[in-house]
Amino acid sequence: MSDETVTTTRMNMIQAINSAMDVMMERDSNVVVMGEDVGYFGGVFRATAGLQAKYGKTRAFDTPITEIGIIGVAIGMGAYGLRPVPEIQFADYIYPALDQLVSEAARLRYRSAADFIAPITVRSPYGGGIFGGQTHSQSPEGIFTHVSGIKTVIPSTPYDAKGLLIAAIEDNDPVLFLEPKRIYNGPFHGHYDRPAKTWADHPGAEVPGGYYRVELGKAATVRPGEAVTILCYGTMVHVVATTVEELGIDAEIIDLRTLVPLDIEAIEASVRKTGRCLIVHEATRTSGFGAELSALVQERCFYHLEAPIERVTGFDTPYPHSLEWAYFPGPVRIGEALKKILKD
Amino acid sequence: MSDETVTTTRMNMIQAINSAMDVMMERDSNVVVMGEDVGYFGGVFRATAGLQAKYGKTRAFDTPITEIGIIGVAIGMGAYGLRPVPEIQFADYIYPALDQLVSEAARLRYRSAADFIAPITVRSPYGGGIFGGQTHSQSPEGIFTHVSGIKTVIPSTPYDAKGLLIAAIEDNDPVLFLEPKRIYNGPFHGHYDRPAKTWADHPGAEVPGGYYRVELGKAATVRPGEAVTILCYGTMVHVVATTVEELGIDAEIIDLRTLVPLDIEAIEASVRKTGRCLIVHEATRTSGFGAELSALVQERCFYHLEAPIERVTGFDTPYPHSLEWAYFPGPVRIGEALKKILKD
Amino acid sequence: MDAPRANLRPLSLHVPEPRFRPGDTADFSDVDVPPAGSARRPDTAEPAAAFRDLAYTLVRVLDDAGQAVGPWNPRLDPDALRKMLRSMALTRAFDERMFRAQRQGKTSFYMKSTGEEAVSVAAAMALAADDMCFPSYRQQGILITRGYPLVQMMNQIYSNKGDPLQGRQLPIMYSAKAFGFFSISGNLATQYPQAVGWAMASAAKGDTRIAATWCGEGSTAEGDFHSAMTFATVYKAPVILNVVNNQWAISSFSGFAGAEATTFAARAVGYGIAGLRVDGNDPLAVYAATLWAAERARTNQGPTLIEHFTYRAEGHSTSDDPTAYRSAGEPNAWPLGDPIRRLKDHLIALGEWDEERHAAMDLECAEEVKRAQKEAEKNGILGHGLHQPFESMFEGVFEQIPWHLKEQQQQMLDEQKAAGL
Amino acid sequence: MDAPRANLRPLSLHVPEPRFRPGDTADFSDVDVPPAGSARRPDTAEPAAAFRDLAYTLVRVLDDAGQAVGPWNPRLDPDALRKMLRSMALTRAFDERMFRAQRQGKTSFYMKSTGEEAVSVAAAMALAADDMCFPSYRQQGILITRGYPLVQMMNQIYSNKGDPLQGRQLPIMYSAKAFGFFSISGNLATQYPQAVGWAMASAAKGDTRIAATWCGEGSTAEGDFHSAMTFATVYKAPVILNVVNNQWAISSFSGFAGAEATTFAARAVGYGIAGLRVDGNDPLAVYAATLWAAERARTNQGPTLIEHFTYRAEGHSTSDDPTAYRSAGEPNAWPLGDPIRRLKDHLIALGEWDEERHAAMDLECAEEVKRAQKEAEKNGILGHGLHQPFESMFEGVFEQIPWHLKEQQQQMLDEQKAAGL
Ligand SMILES: Cc1ncc(C[n+]2csc(CCOP(=O)(O)OP(=O)(O)O)c2C)c(N)n1
Ligand SMILES: Cc1ncc(C[n+]2csc(CCOP(=O)(O)OP(=O)(O)O)c2C)c(N)n1
Ligand SMILES: [Mg+2]
Ligand SMILES: [Mg+2]
Repeated sequence: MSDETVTTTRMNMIQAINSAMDVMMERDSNVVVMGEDVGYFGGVFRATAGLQAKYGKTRAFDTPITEIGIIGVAIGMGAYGLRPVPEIQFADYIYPALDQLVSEAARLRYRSAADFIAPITVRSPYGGGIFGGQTHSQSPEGIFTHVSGIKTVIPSTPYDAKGLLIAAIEDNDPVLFLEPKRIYNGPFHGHYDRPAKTWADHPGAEVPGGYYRVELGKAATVRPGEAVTILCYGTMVHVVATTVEELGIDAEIIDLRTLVPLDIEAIEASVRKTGRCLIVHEATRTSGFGAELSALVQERCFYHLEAPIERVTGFDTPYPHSLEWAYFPGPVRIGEALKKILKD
Repeated sequence: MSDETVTTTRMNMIQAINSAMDVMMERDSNVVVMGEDVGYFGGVFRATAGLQAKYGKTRAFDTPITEIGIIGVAIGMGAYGLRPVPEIQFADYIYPALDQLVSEAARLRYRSAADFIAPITVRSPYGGGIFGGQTHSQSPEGIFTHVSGIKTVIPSTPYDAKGLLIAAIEDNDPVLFLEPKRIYNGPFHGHYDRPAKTWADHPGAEVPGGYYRVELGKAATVRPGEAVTILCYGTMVHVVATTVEELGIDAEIIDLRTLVPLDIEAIEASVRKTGRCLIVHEATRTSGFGAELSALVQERCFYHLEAPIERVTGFDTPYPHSLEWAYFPGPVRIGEALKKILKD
Repeated sequence: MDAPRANLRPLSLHVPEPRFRPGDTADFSDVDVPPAGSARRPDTAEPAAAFRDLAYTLVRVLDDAGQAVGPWNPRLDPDALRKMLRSMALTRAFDERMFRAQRQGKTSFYMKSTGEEAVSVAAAMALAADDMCFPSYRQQGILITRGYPLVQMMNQIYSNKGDPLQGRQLPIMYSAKAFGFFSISGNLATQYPQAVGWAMASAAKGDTRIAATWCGEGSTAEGDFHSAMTFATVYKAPVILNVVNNQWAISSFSGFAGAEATTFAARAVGYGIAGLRVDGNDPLAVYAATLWAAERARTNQGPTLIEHFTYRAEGHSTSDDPTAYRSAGEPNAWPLGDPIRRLKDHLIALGEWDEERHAAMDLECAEEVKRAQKEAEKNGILGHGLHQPFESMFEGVFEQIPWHLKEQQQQMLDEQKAAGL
Repeated sequence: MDAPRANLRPLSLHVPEPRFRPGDTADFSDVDVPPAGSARRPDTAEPAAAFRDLAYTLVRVLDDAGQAVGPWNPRLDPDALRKMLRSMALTRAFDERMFRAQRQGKTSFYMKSTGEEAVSVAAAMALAADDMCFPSYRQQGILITRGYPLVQMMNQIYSNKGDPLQGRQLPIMYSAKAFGFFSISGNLATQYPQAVGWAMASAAKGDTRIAATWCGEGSTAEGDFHSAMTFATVYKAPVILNVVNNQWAISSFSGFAGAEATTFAARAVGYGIAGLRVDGNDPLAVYAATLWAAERARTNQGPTLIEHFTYRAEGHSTSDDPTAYRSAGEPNAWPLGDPIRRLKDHLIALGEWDEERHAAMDLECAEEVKRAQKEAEKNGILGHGLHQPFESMFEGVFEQIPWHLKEQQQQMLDEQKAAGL
């Protein structure tokens, strides 16, 4: 680690993400940020606040409201030699841009034999727990993990968010950087009826001021344990950690951080040790990324498994508004699943 | 079965699909077909041939080249009371319409509490094996199975194609009807270097002339067996059947036919019996529908499994042009996987 | 054969900037406002190519003295004018109350239409009751004009036991088929091609009903807008395509949707569609333009795009604070005035209204809203227990509940039990 | 207050229909073809709003007598004209040969640009060599004009060992960054916003290079087209947006893209963008229009949309038989003639060319193509073994091969071994 990373500050996740872009825009004049409301106003979640004032309108700018255009234009800018960091205001609004992401960004290197590349980092807040209803709550990561040629990254702490975002921006492949908006302001314990926590006393909120990287493709062991492996990411890391603590279970909690490419070694090593595995995500269940994790663990650790791998996920319905907390895979559902896994 | 279904004709899959639309347009004046080149010309694969001449331009028509528009307009027509059957010329071109499918068609019933529904059936040829390169070969079904509120149907014979398409058109929910274009003209054995087969002597090509349904959500047992369960759909049903026959393996081959809702009973019953399971699809591996199948089987048949569930799939690369046959999950790869599963 | 490159000046990128930011004094005196009555009114049988100029002016009926003038004057009778006025006033009262309800923590979200009431109310009056509307989230005035019960709107906003949408949708995302009001989507502009499809279906069936749709000027940038325009022009769909140009899209001014280069009505010209640019704060102009467009649609002349030139007088939603990005003085400096005020002045000028009746009406509207609120709150407010039954979450994803949703439903019920709920 | 509904006539749906179908005699005599030289040529510094009329005429330079006339005459010297002629002839010879190669089973697919050679060749000559082109699949003329080796094009078409794209792409989906030619996509119109983004980046960096992009008239219906136009107008991007209106989109005539209602150049008007409608079979008009648009772009005047009014003289691709849906006589009846023929006549009229030299040039082009083909076939043809190494399939998905692709690569190699390959 270089000198500039020595001083750390306490940041929430928004500040850490903002700092990542600030650091990269400072270091590399090819880095530009763009998206609906990201310029003057600094983003509806304030993630790009101050960047236009600091780097000018041609490096941090508002865009028309067309996600096709935001991604399509970013790809063109990337082909020119820039490193665009487009924001999609909510992950629920990424679908109009899907063709540009899937057919273009993800395949440009391959189809042109690296004649052209798409070094873009698409940032987007995702996930529920904020009473956002069907169109401000979705977790579409599973779809992108099915697409060859795109990396999918999801941080769970301010420290990781900054380091991963810097690594993503420096990456020469397209990266989808999904930000768990429920934990922008604090790690969520999963209890909707208890006071929210801030990042004030979380170790993951100590963030170096300057440049540092958290490498893509490496999971983090949030808590070592022997009884069961829990695979999770984003908001659910904190919900899982709370649940495990409350139930006093000696679980090994693995925060995947990058879904593609996945840290398969960390997963295998853990499941071989514990012999049990729970997968937790907020996205709808069927064909969610949990299915892939389950298949992989089963394929690679079959003879070590002592109980069926379980999945705790969002239900296969649109994200409901008023029943949000019945939908959300919270401590009760996770606890029930853990009990089942540990039963015998 | 009613009288009109008694006389059967030998049809290839295109003819069967055409017949399904013909029958439904005859029976229900609200059924309309639409899409790029589907009107006068009758579709680039000729699936809608003759329908405009028979039912007129307002019931079978060409559209502008905008998949957003094709699906968006179909949703509006459905809200009016029609039963639109839009065609997306190749499944590779469905991504521009994804938002209309995911955020609109799939959620309209739910979000409006059934005030409005989207009884549309989106037909689209999919899959490879025709030297179509990256953008005429993809199998995107996995993405749609992750979306709550949409059904995904894939036939493997002309008989099923017609009966399932009729059931899909009659369904009051949006259905994605993916047509395995490699087997439009004949069941593909998987050997690219041997002469192609036609539907001439396949029992599944005996198709009743009139109205009949193959219910959505019901799998078909293509071949009963004891040694291993093979889950597959579309083109792969025939490749699997050929391989199993060539290797002389007593496999139970299940043709899923509908991916959502899935015939879980048929799957469970079979795997409990055989204790082994192979999943085969052409789509890319990571987060493909095979992952969900693997997870489900593992969750529900864990204590019956004698070997790890295996997946044989397309590789996690864009569909390559010249190396198509190395990419395609053919008899060799399926055979290797079967040997592995049956090893001990 | 390359073009000469020597001495080429470097390119520069133009990034639009609104004229006023926080701290600036808003001054719209140079906004081009053609006099009321100055725009011509073509016959509805004329082809669109014959009146492209209407995309670059403003159809206005009410002049500064409160008189209705010119060829677009719809000559409504005073009762109709008073109904229009009351619907607008009721919409504003409703907005005020529900905004406050959100601030009081009774629900998660609200969006006002303050200053834009004419766009929805006057249009709704010009349409037939069974014409189908495909609105965005800022046309609550349509429902109110058509007499949809305020209590039902509030039940939806509260996501309570009485919510006709069963608590599934974000507040204000109404759906009311019986009132010709299509289910509102959170995704911008998706309703545009749907409206065109509905209109095409109506035409294909030989029906007489037409469709109308609305989106904001910011939303016109979406691909859905373009696909709708293309389908509409190709099939001459009987549809009215409204663009509500309220100058702002959250924090982005209309320049980011292309307003620096031309009008939004000009989009119509690009497709060979009839285009009108209308003073959106002039209820009579909105009414007349809508009626004209409806007549074109009903006589198979095809679609009309209407740009309503108006102003978003308040924040984008309860999540927004506009003083962070625009001059606080803008709403008052806006040159086209307030639509309610303008219609009121007109009625007074006609001798059909006065300040006292107006004050009484305002009070009546406030009371009506309050009564409805009381009624609605009996069914519960968001997050206070009086929600739809838990199991309803799994209903309506499909017409029939498939096995996997049944299993999940059971799991959820078990879980609620385990949690002691 | 509902509009009156009594006695309303039923609506009807208009579904476009081309004028000629198989069996009909094509007669284009009523197509409006303004005389060569009649369109005015505004100064490139004029704002787009000052010349909307140019979206509704045709910029033409070559008249029926082979003379170059009017304000758009680019006054090219004879050498340049001959280079232009030869590039078009070479493109046509290449198309002929490769079409035949596909029919001979040497590859899977091919697409000709017959009749539309001017659109790509003349434009390429008007651009600087380092301007970036974002083409559709029918602008092979750009590569040929810029001197990209024919052998490389053929290697790509054959997906052989020498294929610069390693056999990964469908034939004709070239990519050649060094020649300012962006990777062609199979998905229509996706290159449009990409071109705008490239141009915006160039402007943001103070570069002098501009971008140009092409799509068919059918493809203008895609949402990508609209997003590109919107970004282009908002940021005044230095980009030339070409719409190749060759009248057909596979089996659908231009009416399904909106041609019944207005021109495609009019789309530009809708966004306040400069729009030109050009005789696409007139190489000098295409050249002059492109040069003019390039000058606007390079002087920060922003984007220009050029509609090239032309005709797809052959089938859509090797998979298509146009006699199934259009009159066989259409290509010959097309009123704007053949671009090669027209430039040839012009050169002859100038006294700078003759039939013998033309015949010699044609022969030379055919020979050049034949030589290249021989060379390329040494590297193999599709499906005959001389492909890229199997393991290359897993390279280039990402910059580095991740573990799961390495595993799959190994699995594939094992499988090839098991299969005895
Ligand atoms: C597809 C999509 N992208 C982005 C958003 C986020 N968003 C919600 S409202 C809005 C601004 C819309 O502005 P405008 O169309 O002008 O309508 P107004 O709010 O002014 O009525 C944005 C960007 C969304 N809802 N859907
Ligand atoms: C997104 C998408 N939708 C559909 C297609 C299938 N398709 C390929 S070419 C074509 C017609 C395009 O016509 P046009 O834009 O006029 O170009 P032209 O072929 O005439 O040059 C269609 C529909 C596609 N490639 N991509
Ligand atoms: Mg707005
Ligand atoms: Mg065309």
